[in-house]
Amino acid sequence: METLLTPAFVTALLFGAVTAGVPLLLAGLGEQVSEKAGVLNIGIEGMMLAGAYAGFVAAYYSGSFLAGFVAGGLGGAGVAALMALFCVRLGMNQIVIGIALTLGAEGLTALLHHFQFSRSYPRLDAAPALALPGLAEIPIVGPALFSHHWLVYLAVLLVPLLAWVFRRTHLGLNLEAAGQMPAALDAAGIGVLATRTFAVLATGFLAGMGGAYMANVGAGLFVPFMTGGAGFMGIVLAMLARGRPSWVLVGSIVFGLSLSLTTAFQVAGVNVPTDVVQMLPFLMVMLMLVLFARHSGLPPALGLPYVRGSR
Amino acid sequence: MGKAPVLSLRGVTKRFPGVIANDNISLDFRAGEIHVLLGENGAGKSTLIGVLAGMQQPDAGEILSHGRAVRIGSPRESLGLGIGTVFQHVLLVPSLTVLENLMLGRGRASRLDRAGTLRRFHDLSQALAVSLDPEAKLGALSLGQQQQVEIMRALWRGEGVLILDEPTSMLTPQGVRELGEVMRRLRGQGVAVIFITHKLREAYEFGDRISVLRLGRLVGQLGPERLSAMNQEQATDEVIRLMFGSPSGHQGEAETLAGRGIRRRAGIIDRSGEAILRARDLSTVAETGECPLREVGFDLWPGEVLGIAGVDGNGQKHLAEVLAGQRMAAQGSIRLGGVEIGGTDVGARRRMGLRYITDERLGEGTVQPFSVATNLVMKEIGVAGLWRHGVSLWGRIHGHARERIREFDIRTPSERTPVGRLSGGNIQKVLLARELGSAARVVIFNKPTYGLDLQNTKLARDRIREGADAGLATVLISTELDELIELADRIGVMFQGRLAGIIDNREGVEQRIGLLMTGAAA
Amino acid sequence: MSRVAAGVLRTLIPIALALGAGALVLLALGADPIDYYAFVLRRGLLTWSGLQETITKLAPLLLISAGLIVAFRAGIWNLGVDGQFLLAAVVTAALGPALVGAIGRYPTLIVCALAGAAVGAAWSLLPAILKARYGLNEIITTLMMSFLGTSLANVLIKLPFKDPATTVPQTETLLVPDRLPRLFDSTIHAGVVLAVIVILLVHLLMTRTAFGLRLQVVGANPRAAVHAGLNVGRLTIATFALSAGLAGLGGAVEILGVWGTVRADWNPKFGLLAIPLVFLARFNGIAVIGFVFFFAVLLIGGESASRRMGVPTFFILVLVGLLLVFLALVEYLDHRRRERTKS
Amino acid sequence: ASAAEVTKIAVMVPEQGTDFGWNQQGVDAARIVAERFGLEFVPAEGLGYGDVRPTLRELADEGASLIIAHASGYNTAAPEIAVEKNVAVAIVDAPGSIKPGLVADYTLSGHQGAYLGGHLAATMSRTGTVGIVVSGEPPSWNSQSAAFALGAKAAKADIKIVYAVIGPAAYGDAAGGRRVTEQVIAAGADIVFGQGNGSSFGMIQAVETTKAVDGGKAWFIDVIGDKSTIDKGHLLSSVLWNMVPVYTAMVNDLKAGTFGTKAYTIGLADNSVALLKTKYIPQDIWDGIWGMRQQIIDGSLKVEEIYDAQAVRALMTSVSAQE
Ligand SMILES: Nc1ncnc2c1ncn2[C@@H]1O[C@H](COP(=O)(O)OP(=O)(O)OP(=O)(O)O)[C@@H](O)[C@H]1O
Ligand SMILES: Nc1ncnc2c1ncn2[C@@H]1O[C@H](COP(=O)(O)OP(=O)(O)OP(=O)(O)O)[C@@H](O)[C@H]1O
Ligand SMILES: [Mg+2]
Ligand SMILES: [Mg+2]
Repeated sequence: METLLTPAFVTALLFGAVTAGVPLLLAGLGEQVSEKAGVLNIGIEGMMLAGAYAGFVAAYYSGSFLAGFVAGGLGGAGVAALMALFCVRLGMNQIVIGIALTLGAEGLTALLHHFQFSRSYPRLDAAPALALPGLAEIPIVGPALFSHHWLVYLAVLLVPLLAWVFRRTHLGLNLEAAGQMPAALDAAGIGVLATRTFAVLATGFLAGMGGAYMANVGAGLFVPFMTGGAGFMGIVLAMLARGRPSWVLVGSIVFGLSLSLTTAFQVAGVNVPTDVVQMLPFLMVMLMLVLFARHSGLPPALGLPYVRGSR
Repeated sequence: MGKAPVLSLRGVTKRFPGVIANDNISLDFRAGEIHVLLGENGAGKSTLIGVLAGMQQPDAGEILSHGRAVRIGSPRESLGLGIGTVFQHVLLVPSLTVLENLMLGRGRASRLDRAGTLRRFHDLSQALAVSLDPEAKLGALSLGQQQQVEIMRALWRGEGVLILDEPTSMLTPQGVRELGEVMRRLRGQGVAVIFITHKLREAYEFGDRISVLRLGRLVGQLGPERLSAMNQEQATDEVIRLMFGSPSGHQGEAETLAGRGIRRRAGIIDRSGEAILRARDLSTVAETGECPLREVGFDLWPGEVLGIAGVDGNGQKHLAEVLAGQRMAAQGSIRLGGVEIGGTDVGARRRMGLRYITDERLGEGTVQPFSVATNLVMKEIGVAGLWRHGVSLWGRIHGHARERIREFDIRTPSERTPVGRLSGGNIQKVLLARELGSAARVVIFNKPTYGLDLQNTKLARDRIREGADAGLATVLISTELDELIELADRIGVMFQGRLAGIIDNREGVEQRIGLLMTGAAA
Repeated sequence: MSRVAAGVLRTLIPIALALGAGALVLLALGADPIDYYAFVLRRGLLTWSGLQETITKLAPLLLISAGLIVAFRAGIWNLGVDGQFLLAAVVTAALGPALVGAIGRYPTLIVCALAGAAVGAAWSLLPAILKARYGLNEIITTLMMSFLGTSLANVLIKLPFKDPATTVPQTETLLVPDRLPRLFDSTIHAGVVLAVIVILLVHLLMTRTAFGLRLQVVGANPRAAVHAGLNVGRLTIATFALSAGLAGLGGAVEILGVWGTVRADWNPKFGLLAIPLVFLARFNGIAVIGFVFFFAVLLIGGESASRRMGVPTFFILVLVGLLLVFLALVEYLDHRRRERTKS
Repeated sequence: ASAAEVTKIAVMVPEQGTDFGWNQQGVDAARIVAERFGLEFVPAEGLGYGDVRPTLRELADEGASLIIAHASGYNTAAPEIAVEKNVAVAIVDAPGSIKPGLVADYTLSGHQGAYLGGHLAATMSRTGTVGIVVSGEPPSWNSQSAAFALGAKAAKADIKIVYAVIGPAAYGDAAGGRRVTEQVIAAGADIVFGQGNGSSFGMIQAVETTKAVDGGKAWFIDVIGDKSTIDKGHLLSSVLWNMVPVYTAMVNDLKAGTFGTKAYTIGLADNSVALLKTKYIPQDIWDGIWGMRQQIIDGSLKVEEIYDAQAVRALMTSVSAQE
């Protein structure tokens, strides 16, 4: 039986874990930016889906993956713009709007797909892989981790970059203040609304890229509802990470691996329902929460609209 | 007087639902002049500041900067006009360090310039004669220190106008003196200082010009020449006349309002009986940025007022909370009327007649969006009379509220008004009305007159005195020495969590307390 | 009177706008909006047969909403109702058929309803304790528990509770005659009445009792609650139990009234609709009934209309999304108006 | 049950009838039958997996003579409504609940075809390993997975069979379908038997973009529908289902008053199950398969039916454990 667990297979498992993890990573990092700035972005699922659709359409007709990802980011940012308008500028309820945008995006993309593609189901070619010289030669791990589409490396580089932005730049301070004490940011002369708008748009762009990656690299095509809750996973990851990008990375790796683990178990002939394996990551996280439960340190202003000079 | 105004208000009006906070106000602020704004709670001082700082948009009127009409649409535009503001309520980010708070707003997306900021930080620390750890998390600092950071930030760009909204309310006498020095120095450098306070002594001491607001209107001004012509007494009388429109017939009132001729409580305390409240080596564990209690103990007899002096942040908060039952002591015992209550909760202690009037009126004292009526019964939800079998009798609850509002003269549109809409003084009256009921035996006051205007301060102090005269045992925590001297029978000093020597409130007590406060004789 | 009229108007205008936006989409799909909406109304509201379906749909949504009202008013964001609902449903479906033979119809119904509520409450225990003891944010924990609950429900259905009689992974079935009684000769089951009563009771509980007021204080300002001597920890746990218990009851009622069984991978995700509606109703139980009814009409009618006009059912999602946005807009404008006038 | 006049048939499917699979085949077949008998035809698509009683009742009220509830998820609700509304319904995967005149069951299983598919795969596999990827584990797919494994086994005793489920409720998880398929190919499979609605397009994508471990081309064997119109040269075959005979029989039985007395099935005999012949299948191999088809039809070769997920997995394990 173990003969099935060949190097090639292990490589594929790790490779798959990465492809499954990257959308979560992008969504989680994106959500983290919004949450830092005090916006609970429940609409991220819709942003991913919009990104997936826009990204696929662009990549399919232009034949360029780059175009696909840019379009995906813009698609996500488009939905985010609505979120920013309603929730940041007007201060409407973030949970209602978030859910509304998600439902709307699900329906709209499904409709568009229905009339555009449901007879032909067009598919992209394999995404070009960028093999990192040297690293990619390492047996098993090399091809699994260091021979991916460039967006994967970009997503991973985003982790230290964001960490740096959060801790070393004015933008980072502004975001932190917008979530911790918006009035203080305002008093310091930085527009809270603009800061949050910026954050939400950034979230939408990242989530959209995540969706586009899922469609163009992960699946190679678009089907309705294909994000299947990845956005909500992103929200959970962002909250668990408590503002630390590196934890989002860890989280998405764990979930990616657990998906591959499901397959590994089955191929290894371990006879358990997939649902059981699916529960593992959540069980792990809950366990960690129970063991190391401390204040989850969410921004005090999270979810609250800011109105200058109101009592 | 040749100085041209750097900043002027022309017929500025600002309305809020139910109130006209600023009513057609015209004022000039001149370079090198300390301009004091006086007025009751709710007179509209902070609103006026909000307008200048770009936090509030006036409904009518215009603002002139160096004679040029300007629109201050946002705080940034205010800063752009060289206006630095220290708001009444600290506006800093607790989760950031001092340095980071100072860097806030100095850029958009660029890199942080720690080195440069640190240099300026040290310069200003010198100028302001303060010593702060730039890397300390702001949330870990005492309110006084946080305010120093605010002032530093307001002065960062060497602003032309510096606005200080009740900066002295949480400073020690020493701190107030230092702040005065700073203001004078800035005046010397040609800064126009706008200084809001409720303390007439400070107004007279530091002010070159005093403007008085009343019910949103500008009711009078004492220019430099008139002010310098008057002695403190005349000035205060004049100000009080303006503030309360009380004809100089009520000299007595004026005197007490001005805090002159303080009558010490003549209450002769009978200490032969058993103390009603006995605290023995109470200690607590501190979270970050708090000062714990260290073996605090005292006795308190009925009708006695025990004053607790000390610089803010020396354990007063923990003491109050431990006594009230909001915080469990790590060790020690508390006996109320001979019964050990160390293990009981707030409710039980309240039922036994222990009351606590917190200094955090908004933070924990009230639920701002809830009505005055609800806040008045917040500590006895479910009591018979207002509830039957757990069912709320809203009719009675509102009736009860109307009584209290009348009795304590709470200024509110109605008992259904959200308490957050009331001015500081009236919120405090709500707390007093809630705590000083019939069944009270021991009352703990924490900074009861903090932020209150003269009238409300007088009202609060009268309540405390009356209570004590009626046999209430009172613990009075305050950073204001004259308040303690006016009300307390004995005064103890908190220093670094310890309660240093409790002494009788006699002549010359000031010096000894002053020493104890700095830990000298501790 | 005129205030009522104004209020109605303020709600109707945005609904009209939302339907207008939807109409544009319909035109793009080559369908006649008038016909579509006419079908929606006829099926969802104007025909007795359709109305029965609409009303039947209220039961689970109202019970979940009731649970949400309790939590939200206490400032606790229980976003895990779907997991609580699902687990309760599975346990009910497993218990019902097993019991009915032994103890008869009505005892079974009662036991199952209670069991469902208990299961729902139990599933919120961990988040409740983590919140009460360590102040751990419940949005994360309840979401996690919801994911967990969904998977666990499947495992239960596929392993211990699987009906051996069928190849389909589902529990045994509680037969129609053993389910909740139906009202008169309609297809509406008694659970709907229960749901309406429950949500009204919850409304009274929160607005007219000491317990409700305590919860609201905790919700509005936990520090004030501590200052007032309320046992925040215990109240928090009580809130979770009540909230999740009601969601669980919703699951039980849906099974006892409609399904009789649960199939693997079934997850109606009622929470996704109930949560926004409860917000739109500003946690007011009576208003929630109105909103839920409105959307039930939309779901029942929309499905029929889509079928009749050959519009893909995806369109209903778009319509729901649009309506939520525009209703949120009313809520917002109305809120602003109150802010301006209230004093 | 007495003879009834049949005027109108309705078919209910959970997703849009454009998936080249379960939903599309069901709707198309019903349409064909309706036309053949000159009946009014009502398709109800995209109903999802929630409560379909409202739709069932409405269709009954509209006077449908027969409602085909084409999803195993509907097989509890439909019989209930059949009794409530006294309307004839057809359900899948619940032979136990047939009722004369009211409820007929048609358990769709292409296991016979899948057996042939497994044979084809095993004989054509270069790597000696074939894969099975499913998006979920409904009975009809389980039986095909099992039959495929048995067929492969019969063709090559030492064949390795890699079985993988994408995840719970992953019907639309295209990315998951592709990921898992790629992993199965990496595990050595050069021919993948894939079952899944939306996700099966991800599987095809994987086969199209991944090389088998021997560096050669990977193949896909599809189920239910015929995707050759959108094939890019990797579709080896498909276990085709044709519900027309079943639905035809139902209508006839309805007219004859014998509806609900028997359970309908699809099979090789009447070509309602067939293996798709593509140009990639060498003639000699195809001939062998054709012969085997005869044996199955005349009963000399029995194909075991296994519907339970656990049993299927057990089978896979044992199958691959034997080497
Ligand atoms: N081009 C940019 N790159 C990075 N961050 C930006 C950029 N533009 C704006 N931001 C961020 O957005 C926030 C708001 O910027 P800014 O203060 O200019 O808005 P504003 O004009 O004051 O807003 P408003 O007009 O709403 O008051 C800041 O935190 C800044 O970091
Ligand atoms: N944001 C607001 N919304 C509603 N009413 C307000 C608001 N801000 C101030 N008010 C009201 O305007 C009036 C003036 O308030 P303001 O804070 O300016 O008084 P103040 O002179 O600063 O009082 P204090 O000495 O207590 O600080 C008060 O009646 C207050 O209730
Ligand atoms: Mg601006
Ligand atoms: Mg003020």
